[in-house]
Amino acid sequence: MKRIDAIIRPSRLTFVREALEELGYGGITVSEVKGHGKQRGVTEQWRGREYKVEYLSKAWILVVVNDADLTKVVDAIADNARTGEIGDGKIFVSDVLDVIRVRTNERGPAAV
Amino acid sequence: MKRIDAIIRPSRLTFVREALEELGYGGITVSEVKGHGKQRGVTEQWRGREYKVEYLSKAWILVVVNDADLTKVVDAIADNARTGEIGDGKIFVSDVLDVIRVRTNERGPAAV
Amino acid sequence: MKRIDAIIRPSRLTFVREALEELGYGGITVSEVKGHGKQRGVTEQWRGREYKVEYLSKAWILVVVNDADLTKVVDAIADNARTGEIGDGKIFVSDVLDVIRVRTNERGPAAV
Amino acid sequence: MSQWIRRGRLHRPLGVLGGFLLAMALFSSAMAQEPTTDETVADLVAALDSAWLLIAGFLVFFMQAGFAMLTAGFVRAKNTANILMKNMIDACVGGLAFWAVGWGLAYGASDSSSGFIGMGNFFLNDFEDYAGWFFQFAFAAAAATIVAGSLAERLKFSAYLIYTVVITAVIYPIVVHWAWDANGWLTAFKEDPADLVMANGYVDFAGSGVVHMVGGFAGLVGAIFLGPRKGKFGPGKRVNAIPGHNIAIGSLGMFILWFGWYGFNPGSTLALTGGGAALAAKVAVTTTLAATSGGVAAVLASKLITGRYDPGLTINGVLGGLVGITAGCATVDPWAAVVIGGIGALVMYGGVVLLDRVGIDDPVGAFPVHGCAGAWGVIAVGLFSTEAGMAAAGYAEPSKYGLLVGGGAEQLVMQFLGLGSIMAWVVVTAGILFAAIKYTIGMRVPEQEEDRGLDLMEHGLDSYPDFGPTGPGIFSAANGN
Amino acid sequence: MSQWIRRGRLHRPLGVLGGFLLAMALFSSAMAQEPTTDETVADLVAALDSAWLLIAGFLVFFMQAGFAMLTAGFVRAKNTANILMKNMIDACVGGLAFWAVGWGLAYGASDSSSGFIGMGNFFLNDFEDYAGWFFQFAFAAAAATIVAGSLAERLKFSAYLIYTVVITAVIYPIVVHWAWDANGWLTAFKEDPADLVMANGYVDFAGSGVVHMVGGFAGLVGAIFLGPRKGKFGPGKRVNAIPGHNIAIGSLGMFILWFGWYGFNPGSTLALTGGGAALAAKVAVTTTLAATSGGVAAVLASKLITGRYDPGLTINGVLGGLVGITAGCATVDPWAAVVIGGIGALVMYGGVVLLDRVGIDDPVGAFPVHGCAGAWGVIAVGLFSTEAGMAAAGYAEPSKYGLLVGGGAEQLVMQFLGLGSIMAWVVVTAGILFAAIKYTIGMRVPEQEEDRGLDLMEHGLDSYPDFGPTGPGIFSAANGN
Amino acid sequence: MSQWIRRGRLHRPLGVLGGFLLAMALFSSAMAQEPTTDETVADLVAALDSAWLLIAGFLVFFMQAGFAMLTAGFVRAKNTANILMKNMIDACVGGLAFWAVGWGLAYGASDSSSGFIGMGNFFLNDFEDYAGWFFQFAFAAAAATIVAGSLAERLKFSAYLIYTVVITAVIYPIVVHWAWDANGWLTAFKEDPADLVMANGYVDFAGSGVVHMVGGFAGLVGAIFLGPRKGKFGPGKRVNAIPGHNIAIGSLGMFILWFGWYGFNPGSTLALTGGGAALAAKVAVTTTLAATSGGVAAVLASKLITGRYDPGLTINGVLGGLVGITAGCATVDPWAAVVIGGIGALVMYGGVVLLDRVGIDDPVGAFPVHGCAGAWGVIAVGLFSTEAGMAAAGYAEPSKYGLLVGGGAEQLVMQFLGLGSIMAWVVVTAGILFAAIKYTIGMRVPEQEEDRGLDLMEHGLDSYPDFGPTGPGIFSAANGN
Ligand SMILES: Nc1ncnc2c1ncn2[C@@H]1O[C@H](COP(=O)(O)OP(=O)(O)O)[C@@H](O)[C@H]1O
Ligand SMILES: Nc1ncnc2c1ncn2[C@@H]1O[C@H](COP(=O)(O)OP(=O)(O)O)[C@@H](O)[C@H]1O
Ligand SMILES: Nc1ncnc2c1ncn2[C@@H]1O[C@H](COP(=O)(O)OP(=O)(O)O)[C@@H](O)[C@H]1O
Repeated sequence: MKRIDAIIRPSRLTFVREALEELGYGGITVSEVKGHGKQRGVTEQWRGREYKVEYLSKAWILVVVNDADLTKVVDAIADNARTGEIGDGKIFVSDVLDVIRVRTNERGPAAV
Repeated sequence: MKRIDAIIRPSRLTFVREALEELGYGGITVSEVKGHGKQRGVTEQWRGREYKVEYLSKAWILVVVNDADLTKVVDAIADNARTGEIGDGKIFVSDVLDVIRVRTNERGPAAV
Repeated sequence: MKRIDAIIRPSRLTFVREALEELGYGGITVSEVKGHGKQRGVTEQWRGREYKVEYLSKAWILVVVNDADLTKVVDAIADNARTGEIGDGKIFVSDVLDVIRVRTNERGPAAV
Repeated sequence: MSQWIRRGRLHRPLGVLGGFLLAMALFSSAMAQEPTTDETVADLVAALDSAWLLIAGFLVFFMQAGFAMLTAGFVRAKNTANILMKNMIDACVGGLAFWAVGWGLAYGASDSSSGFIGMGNFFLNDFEDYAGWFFQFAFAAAAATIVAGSLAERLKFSAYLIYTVVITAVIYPIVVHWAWDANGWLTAFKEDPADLVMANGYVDFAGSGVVHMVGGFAGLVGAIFLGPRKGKFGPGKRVNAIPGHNIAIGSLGMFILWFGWYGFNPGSTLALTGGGAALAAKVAVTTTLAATSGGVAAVLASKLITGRYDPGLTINGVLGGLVGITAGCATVDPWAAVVIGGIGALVMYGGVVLLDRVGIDDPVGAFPVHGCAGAWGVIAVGLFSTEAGMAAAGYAEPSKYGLLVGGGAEQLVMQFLGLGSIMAWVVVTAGILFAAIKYTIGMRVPEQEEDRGLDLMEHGLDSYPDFGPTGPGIFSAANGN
Repeated sequence: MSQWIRRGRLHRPLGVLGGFLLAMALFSSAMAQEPTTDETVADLVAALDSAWLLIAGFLVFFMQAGFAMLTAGFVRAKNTANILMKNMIDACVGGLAFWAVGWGLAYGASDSSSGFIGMGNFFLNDFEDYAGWFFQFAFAAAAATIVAGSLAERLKFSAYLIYTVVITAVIYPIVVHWAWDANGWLTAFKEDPADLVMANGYVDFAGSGVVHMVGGFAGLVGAIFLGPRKGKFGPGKRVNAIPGHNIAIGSLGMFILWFGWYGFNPGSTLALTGGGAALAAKVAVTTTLAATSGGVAAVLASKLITGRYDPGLTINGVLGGLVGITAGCATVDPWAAVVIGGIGALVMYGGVVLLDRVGIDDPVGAFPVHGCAGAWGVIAVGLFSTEAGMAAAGYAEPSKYGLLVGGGAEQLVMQFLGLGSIMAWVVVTAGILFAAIKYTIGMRVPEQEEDRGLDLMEHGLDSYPDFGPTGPGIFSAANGN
Repeated sequence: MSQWIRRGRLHRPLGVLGGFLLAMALFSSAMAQEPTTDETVADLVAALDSAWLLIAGFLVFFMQAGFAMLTAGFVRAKNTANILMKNMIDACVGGLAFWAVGWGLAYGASDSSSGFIGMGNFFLNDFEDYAGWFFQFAFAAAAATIVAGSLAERLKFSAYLIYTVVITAVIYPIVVHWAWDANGWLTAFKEDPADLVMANGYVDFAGSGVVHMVGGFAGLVGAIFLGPRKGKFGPGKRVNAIPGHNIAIGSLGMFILWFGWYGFNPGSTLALTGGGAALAAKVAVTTTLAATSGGVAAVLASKLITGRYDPGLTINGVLGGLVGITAGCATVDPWAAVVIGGIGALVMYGGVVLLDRVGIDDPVGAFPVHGCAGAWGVIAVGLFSTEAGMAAAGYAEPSKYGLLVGGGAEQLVMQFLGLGSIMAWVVVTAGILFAAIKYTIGMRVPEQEEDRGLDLMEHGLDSYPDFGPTGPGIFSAANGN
């Protein structure tokens, strides 16, 4: 089983989710995070004085999949998150030793 | 050392935390996330028009434990997070190579 | 490639980010989380009645680096996050199998 | 008189006085019907008194916004829209109910000889005292709104719709009839002093008892029938605090209420002429001093008792001071207003502690503020009212006045009679009302709805969808950023 | 008269009445120039009428706060500061434009004989009716502010600055001239009834048409030129909801508007003396009943149609009721106000559905509320106005009144004439205005700015920087925690 | 007169005028004591003037809500409850202090011959001008509240409690005595013009100097003693911006303040009769124009200088315009109000830049708004007041008027004298006050408390517990969802 952590633009989230759903991977966990990469923050101002906000809003996606599905899912995420502009984000893949479905206490690949 | 990422119902969080504390595992990091799984979102409305909110609030728990404690902790989480209804969430276990306690710079299992 | 998850004090975040930037590691993802460790929560009150807030605000940092940079980055985080008081947090290191840069679809160490 | 008015529409640049003179000239020549000085003076008196009622009524109406912000700030984010809806609909349903029935039972012309209930002028029939109706409507809406706070975060909207009609149409108006209609059995406004039930009759200048106690006790009864919010009382004797979600709008609500109170109390002179203005000015001062003293008492008490300056208690303390002075604002001296306000806040504080102890859950403290401090206000009239104050406020037997300032116990006994009657009436009728609702359509939302928040289930809404933790935030399709 | 005033400054502790008498004595001896009773009475009349205009004007001005909170609550968090800025600057730019030009075109002294446009008193030149100007300024600012809601979340600030000047300086004042100046061609205030265009002339007591329809239709035209927000209309016929970010301040806005309406409608008697007070009191009652009935109609309709008690529609329903009664508030009976308010809310609801169907995006529902319910209000005058109401409000031909209460169709036809004229004028002029802006400097912010929010791009601001998801929160350097 | 009032309570459906006539008849026959026309007229004059003071005072009081929302919106979320508490307690403690001591020093009957300080009527003893007291109380509370903004986010609550008593009890009242009491040495209200210190005396109609400068300069002195917030000034010459957490309530605060200003300035005629109404109307217009012009000047200046339309500066710009016109609102022409308001906003802007440059931290800009624009307002009187304006406002030497409109320099010199005196007094007394606090109980919260937020440490509260990042959000036990 593999864990996919993707950091993408919030505005691409809907497309990514819909693509995953079409592939049949409904299970997904998301959160808002702040990112700082090649793309830099924005300048805001308060009562005339500027200040730098170093981070931009990004959506973090966590999807755990079985090994066989890894490539398909990673590609679906990457393709739907891509705009080609700086700030598109990154996808990190790592290993998962076990998965437990809380409701049923199933374990392993069946629980994914 | 193992890392446990659990996605559970927010309303079960208190019970899970108390269970872990009884087991003696005080260290825990939590955050609010949005989840989308078998359990689907809710329909809201604004000025008479309905719209779908695809995600539900979930609590994400991160607990890093030594290998020996893994089963106990996973079971405690699963048992206390379970309601039996759709939407109870999942637990993901993966490997951790190193842990550093920032305050003391201790490393490895002692730092967990 | 390695993944570094650090849970630190929010007030140290600026220093950590600046230190990483000096080292040349601009890519970083952060989020606000709640933590519960040795350092316990605070007591608040509402209309005269006290209640316990069990969690404190912490900043979660995710940095993925190539293996060669691991020590440098971990040390930079630890050194800049440290105050010596209870509540300084922890750093978790784990393995990453693959990294994909969404914009370019680059994979592996080059994408980090 | 229509020709006088039309003048107003002629927006010619004459200057006000010039315009008036020209217009007078114009019309007098055109119509040969110039009003005499005495007619003009009578018109002025009527106009000024009427305007006072209207303006005061506007301020009292604005208290709806205050209640809305206060209660919304004191509940959790997930129930914000629900409590706001209840406040909005209170004013709406209450207005219609008071139009159709309420006024008629309070001040209806064909009074029953018993002094128990008015009858007539339903739907504003055969009726022209619009300013009076408007002012009283605003009071009725306030009484109904108070209740919503006690029942917040768990009451079904349908149950709410029913009780709010009954309170504004029946329960509250009958108390008004007793206390404020010239035919009411408790009233202090008998044409013939010999008809007074005792002493000056029940003295409650602006309604510590008539309005606030009614709302506060109805809320208490409702809260008992409804039961506490899930999680409010833990296992054993543990009492959990459930903090309000937005102290900023909560404070705003307090300030708006205080502002509106300047319509509530000074406006209750009902006239400016004939000494009304001087009385209203005094009332503005006593109202101010009681509010300030209530705030100070609460903040110091909270610091002494809890070690911190507690904002929720301070807000409620100001309101406790205001509720406390409402009955006696016209008849007590300024120094007494300071005392009454301070004690009002402490009584409120005591009420908060008491409810926790007996296991009743009143999320915004409506009973401590309106019920407890309201009762205190009614009693305070019998303790602090001065002879001169009674006379200046127009009460017929000023020789009976406050016990502590040398006026004997008779007025105090009268106040307890009024207090007891109102309390009994409200507890019994509200008890029947809430029991009837509870055992028919039910009062309480399902547990799952309470967990998830009433906003979503009853109103399909997230009150703050762009902020965590309750809403879609950046995850909404339409948010496209 | 200056000696009278100086007295006021002598803050000696004399009591008001005592002070007055002493002062009178002082000055009369010092100046040997005591005013006669008749002079004092004339001064009183002028003072009271003027004060009424001022106080009512204060309340109408305060509606700016209501519009600000309402519209801010109904947009997304990322556009909060932008819509607030538009509301603030409306009042500011509108005030200066109305001072420089607007008043002159509306009520300027040297009237064109055509009745189409006023001329004169620009920059308040040769002019002394300050109370009148102030009251009218507050109305002009309201008309301009309504527009901002329809164009929210995508309009460039520079485009906004231009249109708001034109509306307050030209488009709105000319309608005022037609309908409310004694020389206007539509007006009901002709000195000689024979000059009336038809029946009583166009009857619009407080401006359902003159103010609300102008704002609502200008907003509609603007929204058409501007196009919908990104994401509002999906592929195919799909309509997305874009929920407002803060229902608490949205409700507050509604309450403030309702409160301000008590200046808007009752204040439109323009005087208290000569029967104005009684009329104002009646207007306060009809206004109240229409608002309450609008709220109830909307909440019930939303429950029936959507299954839930919809807060957004309830808020707009109250406002629809208020807008609906604004034209007829002085001439219809209370029961009719209940009907008009309820229908006003339903008309508003219909407008919301209609806009969605035809693909026009009006984020806060300004057109449904002000345009649709405003038009309904104008028509309702011709349906429900009573003969006694027409007479009491000072209209010259009370024999022509509401169709449904037996007054024949003539006034109704007149109302349609007024309605059509205003609508045509606004649609044409606003069309030219927005077209001119669109094809020169452009109306719409770039797509990327719309995505990211106008707050950041136009104002460099995050409206809620300490909360997610739009701001730095704990990640700001200066936050140091 | 009590019989007149009781009538008001007889809520019989007679219609207002009918009721009045009937009541008059009733009482006259019953009591054989009908007031003469002259008595009725005198009563009307007193009632109207008194009502004006009350209503204006209500509006001024409501400015407390404006200050609360403005300052709360301009600080960080973690200090919201703290600044709100300071605003609430200001009104409370200030009210008691002004009751006990303040009024007595300002207007107390037994004046010292020096004109420096009043004496008497402490605790409202031997005193009946309740309307006057109430109006002045509202001003005193405003002066105290201004200070809180400058000291936000780092001042200990106990230190705050002490200074607010001293300001409302002593520092502010003595300035009032100088400038507004008939015996004050600076006053323009001498009975005998020969007693005036110079020209018309110090002309400050509604208090640009007396109220705003006092608050603004006391805040400045406090901010210097207190030092900047942690993180405000970076290493070297770096100045950090610390954005306010809620621009929506900040804007609301501005609107409420503007609304309240219509009590502050027009209410300062202190009477409606004897020409007061016409003067009040003019004041409403100049106040409006200055506010609008201030807003426009600020938004354009910010666009020119920073490239963006800055909301924070716009809000402060409107306020700068209002503060600027406050002294001269009665004596300058409308066009001059436009100029004064615009410059007031620019002066405010300059003040913001200046404070940053010299390293003083004033989180909400209280000194730029109230101190700088206040001083400008005092000076503007000597530049723009017209002869007719001076006369109409009742000043005794209208031949001395504004330098730029041909009145010579004498009044301007007088204004500088007033300005300098007030400034010197405030700087010295506030300096002593804050030094005394600093070196005894201390002014500043511990660094850790400043980091974590004053809400938690002083008040045990999270102002927004259901939203990140400061609160428990979904993690609270009682939240059970
Ligand atoms: N090495 C990294 N570790 C963790 N997060 C990263 C890393 N690199 C990038 N990110 C995340 O990805 C986001 C996009 O990165 P950025 O460099 O701006 O994108 P791009 O690669 O498309 O230019 C960042 O805001 C950050 O949240
Ligand atoms: N494969 C997955 N990867 C990441 N998160 C998941 C995955 N499957 C489920 N989740 C998370 O778990 C939550 C509960 O899943 P759901 O399928 O509704 O529960 P259940 O398995 O009890 O029916 C989801 O909302 C989501 O946040
Ligand atoms: N085993 C763990 N698993 C996950 N998070 C942890 C663990 N231990 C500590 N943390 C996180 O680190 C934070 C700091 O821990 P704490 O024990 O208070 O610090 P310290 O080790 O410096 O005393 C906690 O609030 C929690 O968020």
